[in-house]
Amino acid sequence: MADSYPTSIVLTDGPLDLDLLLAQMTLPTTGAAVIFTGVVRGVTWRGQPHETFHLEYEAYAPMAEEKMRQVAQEIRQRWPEVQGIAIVQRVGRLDVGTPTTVILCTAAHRDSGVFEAARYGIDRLKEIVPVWKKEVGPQGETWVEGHYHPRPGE
Amino acid sequence: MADSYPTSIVLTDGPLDLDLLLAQMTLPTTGAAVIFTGVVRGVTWRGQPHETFHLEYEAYAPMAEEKMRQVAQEIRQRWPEVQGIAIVQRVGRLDVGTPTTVILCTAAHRDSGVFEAARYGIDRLKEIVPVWKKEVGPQGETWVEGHYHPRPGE
Amino acid sequence: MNSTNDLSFSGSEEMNRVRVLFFATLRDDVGQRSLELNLPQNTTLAELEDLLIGRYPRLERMRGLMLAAVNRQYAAPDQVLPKNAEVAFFPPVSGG
Amino acid sequence: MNSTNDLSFSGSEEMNRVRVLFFATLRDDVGQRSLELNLPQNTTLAELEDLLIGRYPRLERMRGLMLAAVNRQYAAPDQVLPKNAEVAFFPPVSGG
Repeated sequence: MADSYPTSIVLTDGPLDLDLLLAQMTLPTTGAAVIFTGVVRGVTWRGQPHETFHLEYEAYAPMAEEKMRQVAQEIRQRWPEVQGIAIVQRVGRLDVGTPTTVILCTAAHRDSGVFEAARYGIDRLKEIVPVWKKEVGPQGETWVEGHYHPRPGE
Repeated sequence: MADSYPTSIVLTDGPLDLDLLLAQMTLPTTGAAVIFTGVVRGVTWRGQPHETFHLEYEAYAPMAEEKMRQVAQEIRQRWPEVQGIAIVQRVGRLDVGTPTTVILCTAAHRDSGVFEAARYGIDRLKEIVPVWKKEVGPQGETWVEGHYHPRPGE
Repeated sequence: MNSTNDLSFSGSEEMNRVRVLFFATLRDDVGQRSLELNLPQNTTLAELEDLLIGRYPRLERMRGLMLAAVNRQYAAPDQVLPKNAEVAFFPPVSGG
Repeated sequence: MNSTNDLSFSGSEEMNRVRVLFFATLRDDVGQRSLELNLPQNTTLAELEDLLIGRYPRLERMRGLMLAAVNRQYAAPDQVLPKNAEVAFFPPVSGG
């Protein structure tokens, strides 16, 4: 069954189309979908409050695509009822208010793990997918650095 | 602050536009969004397995809009960090694969309750918003009946 | 109880004209979407429900199961219907 | 250690040509996106990291903090670099 479930892994510098992504991940047995999207924040209050003009995303593309695929596989192992999985990461310059990433999971029912799977997906993407962002704001340019150190083979 | 947060309550017989809804609920301080959508299932395995050709949704429109607004208010009480809330319910004939409902919540960060709020929103919509669906399939037409009995004033 | 839309118990009281709506299976059971009824003052929601089940026996199966809203709020059986109330009866909701 | 791209310890062994990639802050520190290096057989990832820090002192601040992938998999410091490996160094990721 899971062999026929669609997986879409996209690293792109083009805009997102949530309705199209949802349609692509919808099977005849699909009754529920959860979509997480990250958005470029212009004003941040948590931590060191600051303003952002735009973000510049950079990826180690071939590895990023492999790791996005791995995140999808990890979701399938943990939530076998999840049907379609789309993971999208935008790269390049992204202005305030722009969606940057999408984790989309479909299933027959809303209690089939779609919420948990989408949450897991974005958490893992931020741990192991080699993508970095530089914030450009009134104080100049600052690379954002993560904190997670993947284990060998992870 | 919460007074300036956008709320969109839509009962419609027209198609959904997730990208537009997301843009409408995105503030300069928004960094994350969770979107739940229900989808018309053509093939159901849980319970009594059956096939569906399409669904026909009916609403008690003015009360449905009031109750959708109430669901949004309940979300705001429980997750004060949630920023934009859009609740959309489609009515009329909806074919297999079509999104039927949307609960969209935005916040500054993904750990601000957006996942929990969207889940709560769809659960509550299915409890208190006066909308009913009739399944049309090979066995004819069947009204789907819910199970929840709201308390007076709920 | 007569079979017209004037469901008064007595002719001496001032009447309350209420609008009654039916949805989903209850609309199918009743065969129409809405009724205008003249009810005695101080009629309760439970009394209206009894009147309707008497008039539309197919509603009997939903006794105690149907939901009711008075002026678009879920209401208790002992609620007295306010003047010109909009009263809706329907099965447990199944949207989403 | 010489300053050319031939970082061999000895001239007698067969060499392993590896491609080294830098991303984000590490690319800024090194000043270029990629290098081609001839390394002795059986060079480990940790040895390559030491070589690079020696050659690009600005990398020193990231010693023990930078992540490394060998052929697009996160790798342990004692991993021996396979022939024609693609080795990438970068800070902890910050996508999403």
